[in-house]
Amino acid sequence: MSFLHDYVYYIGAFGLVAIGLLIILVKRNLIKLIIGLSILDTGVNMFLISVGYIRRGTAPIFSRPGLEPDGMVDPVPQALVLTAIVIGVAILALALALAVRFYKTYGTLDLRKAKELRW
Amino acid sequence: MRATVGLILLAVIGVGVGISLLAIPFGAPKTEIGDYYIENAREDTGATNVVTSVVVGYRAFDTLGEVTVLFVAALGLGAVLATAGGKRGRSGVEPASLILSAGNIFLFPLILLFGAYIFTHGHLTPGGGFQGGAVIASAFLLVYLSSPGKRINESGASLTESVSGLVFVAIGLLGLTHGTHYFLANFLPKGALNTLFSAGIIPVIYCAIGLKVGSELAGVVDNLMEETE
Amino acid sequence: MIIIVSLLVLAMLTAAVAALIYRDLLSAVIASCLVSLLASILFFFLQAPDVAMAEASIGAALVTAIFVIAIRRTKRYEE
Amino acid sequence: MTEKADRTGSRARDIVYLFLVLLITWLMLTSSLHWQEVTTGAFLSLVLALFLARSYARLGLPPLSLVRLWRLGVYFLVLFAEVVKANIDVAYRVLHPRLPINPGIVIITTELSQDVAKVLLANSITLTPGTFTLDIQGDKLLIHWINVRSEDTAEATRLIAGRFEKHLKAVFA
Amino acid sequence: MVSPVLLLAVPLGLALCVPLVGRVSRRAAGFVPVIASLFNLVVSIRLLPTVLEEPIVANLGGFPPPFGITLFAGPVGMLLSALIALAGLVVSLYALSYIKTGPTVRYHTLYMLLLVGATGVVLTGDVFNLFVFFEILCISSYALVAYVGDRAGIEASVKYLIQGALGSALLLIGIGLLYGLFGTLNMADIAARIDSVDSVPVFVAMALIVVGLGVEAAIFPLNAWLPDAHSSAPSSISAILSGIAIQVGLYAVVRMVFTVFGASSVLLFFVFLGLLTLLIGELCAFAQNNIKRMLAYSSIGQMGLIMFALAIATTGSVTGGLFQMVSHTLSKALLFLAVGYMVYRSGSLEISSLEGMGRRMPLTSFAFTIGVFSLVGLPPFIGFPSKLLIVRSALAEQGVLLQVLIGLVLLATVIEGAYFFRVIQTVYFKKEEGQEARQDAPPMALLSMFVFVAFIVVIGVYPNLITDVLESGASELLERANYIGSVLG
Repeated sequence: MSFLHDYVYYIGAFGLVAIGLLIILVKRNLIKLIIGLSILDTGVNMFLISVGYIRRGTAPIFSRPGLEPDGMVDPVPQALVLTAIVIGVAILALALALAVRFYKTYGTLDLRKAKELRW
Repeated sequence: MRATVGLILLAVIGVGVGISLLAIPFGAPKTEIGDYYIENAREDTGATNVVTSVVVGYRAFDTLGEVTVLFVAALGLGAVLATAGGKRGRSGVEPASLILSAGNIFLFPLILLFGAYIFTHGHLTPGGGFQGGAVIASAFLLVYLSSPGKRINESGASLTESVSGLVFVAIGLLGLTHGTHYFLANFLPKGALNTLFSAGIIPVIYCAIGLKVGSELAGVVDNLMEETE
Repeated sequence: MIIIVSLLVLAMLTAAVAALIYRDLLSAVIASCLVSLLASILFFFLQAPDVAMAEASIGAALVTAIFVIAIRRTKRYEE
Repeated sequence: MTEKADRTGSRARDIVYLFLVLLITWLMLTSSLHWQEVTTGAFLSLVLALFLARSYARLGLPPLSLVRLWRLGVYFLVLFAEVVKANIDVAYRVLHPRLPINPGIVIITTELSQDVAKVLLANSITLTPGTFTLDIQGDKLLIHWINVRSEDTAEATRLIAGRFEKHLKAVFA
Repeated sequence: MVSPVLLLAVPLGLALCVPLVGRVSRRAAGFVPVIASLFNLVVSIRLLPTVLEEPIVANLGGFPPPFGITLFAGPVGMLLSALIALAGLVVSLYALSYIKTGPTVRYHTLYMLLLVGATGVVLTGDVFNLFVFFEILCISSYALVAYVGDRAGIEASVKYLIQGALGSALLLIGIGLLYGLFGTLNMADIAARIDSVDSVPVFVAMALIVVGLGVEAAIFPLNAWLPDAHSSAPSSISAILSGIAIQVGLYAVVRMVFTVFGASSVLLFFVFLGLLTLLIGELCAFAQNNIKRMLAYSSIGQMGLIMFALAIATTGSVTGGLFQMVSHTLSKALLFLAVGYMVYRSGSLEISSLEGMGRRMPLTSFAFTIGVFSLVGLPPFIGFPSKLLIVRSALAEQGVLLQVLIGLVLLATVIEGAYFFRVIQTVYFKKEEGQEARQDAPPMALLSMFVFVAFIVVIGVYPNLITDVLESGASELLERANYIGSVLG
């Protein structure tokens, strides 16, 4: 139980990273690869957020007067993840646009079948 | 072959990261920087949401870069899809039923208002320019789904994008010329804590970001739905 | 509490594995949307409401919509 | 009066209407009457109203009045009660060992005329567990019902929509 | 005093203006990058003397490090930002006549943002900020590679994007580990605390960051995307990608390894990796029939050489490596610009189709030849003093190992010379069949090529013009204590 208590978020984060990497390495369908990227991103974000967490901490927002600064979780990783999420969406959108063009050009989403650029 | 190499790679990364995680115990007390921000954010930036004060205050330059990344992606997506040339238009989409279309007309202004609420209150409550912008974009997404023929006003969207981006940069440069002589310095009055008009440049920047992100994401969806023959 | 979190993590990983296995891309996208949603709930538990909001509105909603549009314009099944 | 002036008048009315709807929503969101919140909300509502009033007017919403808002409130209470009742009913059916359900599709008719009213009715029906609106065509609603108690249109209408329709009519009258 | 932040803010603002300008006149949009690069060039050169005496540390938002984001403008940063501005200026002049079709306004905007991203990477002093600017650089390159929209471009862009995105994810994990370990994101702050933590986690973080950045820097096992991307992009973009983007990636690796991690123990590994990259790049280039692919593989080789020189980590060799960076930017950009119009006229990428170009496009062929001579390292061009410096400083080191390695470097140079002179021979000395009319590149393109030629010759003859900057750049990279001191005060 204490193992879970200490590591469950890390397991979740790196589980997602591993599955994402696996999809990217094993699959050849372009859209599937992009799904892998999105899962990978989510995993990385979860890792960053768990780095900043503090046991029994509260959200770093002074929403009502009288809240004490003690015991608030670290705001920096949250700020970083906010940035990372947006960057992730940017990459995904561009990748999907390329996938659509790729399909129009080659009539398939299979990367193996595109052989324009083998020496 | 590829899969084997991949699995070996995964295993190596896994072992390495697993070992290093032992040095970062989960839930341990935070770092000096985090402490500093939580202690001083209200005084330094005037925002009660510390995450916002980090995003748009201490690390505002990152956010400027991040907005630029989204801008780059939206532009790139447009360029990638535009080079196909040919006739444009959407085909194969039938008009949606009354439930969707009437419901959408009813909800559209309310969703936009909600998005504006989120980005104007970014320094007080959870949320901010990016979340608000995404809400606004989802309102446009609803429009596309309910009436497929509808197009976003492209020049209006690109005008909003450019102008709100320029507002961000201009605020940064004003910080350089006014008062403190630092780029992106908070040169506006900080106001009283927990009121809407507080935190100096933060709400202004968040409004610009909200409009920019909203118009960009709406443009992204619009561009992707565009059928080129 | 820890039980709920563990179950959520388990569900999230299962959804991710489902995204890996499904040959129907649409199902895979829905699975990855589920991953984002569960992740956003976990962000709430980790006291990160800002991030949870961003993940739910951007990661789960908009990204899924973009995926579905792209799949409609290409092909639904992996060959 | 010329037709043009008349149109200007109706446009102004549309804008004010949407403005009020948005402002009320804003006040509910912020739940604060601080002058800064109110001015910001008024400004945003005005901008949105100026842009969107025309399409909003196509919904044909009835004029705002306190009585109507009161009736709308009553309607939401009725809806809430119905949702709770239906939840219990469906839970009972699902948990019952013999699974006493009889799923099927029925058609009901509505006397409501405005599109918004019909959509509201359709959404209320969907919101109550056990019934689900598939489509609206003219004054007919296509309903998927988990436990069809009557195939007859009039009877089905009374069972499914009757509870809501009375109050909705009052709101939109 | 001029703040270095202007180098980022002004071009960024101008980039946002491009769509607005493009509405008034599509042609005018092409001049905005010219103006922005000119501005950056002037500011960088004006700041250079100041920076040589003492680096400028700009705290953004007025928060002292490590609480705010810091820009660090030292000799290396200013040198590279001046180089980016110069190459950006020349290539944007070239693009005025070269980029005619497609969504040109979007092209110019993306191009400017690529330069902004590159400048941001070389100036920033914050790890996460580095990641953000790196993404600007990468994403705009992905889009620009696909700009033409032909089969090759789309495929290259897709491959590039997948590998790049994978790299960025690893980079972000590395940054997360760094934050978890040190609780700060400021490079100098991390550098100051690096010894306070167990070395294994630090090594893992470094490995992830190096792999993440290494994708863009085209270090050997991570460079599969490069030949495709650089050969399928429009030639103006190939010039910038080969001349600027990969060197900026390498700079980021070097900054992390030298300054942040201070990892002298892994440098020997990088020496070998550099040499391997060099040999593989040159051998593959030798086997090519496609002229742009040949240039792209030659870029891989050159990156290997630069890495080799930097990783030896003596003052002389780092100076040589930086010099080679300058030399490679100028020569390779010139080659891509020249080849762009040669390919355009011949209509084919095959080397054999360049027969008779010496007569058809004499000026372009002349510029091409200068670029080749400089890249191979013939005097009196810029490539000669830079390669000489690398070889000399490597030989000055004691040890048989390095002597053997330098032998391999020379071998690689010979291979490089062999395939490049084959091309020169094709351009000038192959007899041609039908006489075709003489038709050189347009004046604007020729002007831009000859600006590069002028720089190549002038610096080649008077290398002392920039050795001051290079030497203080080398000491900036090698002496972390000074870096830490000047940021944290």
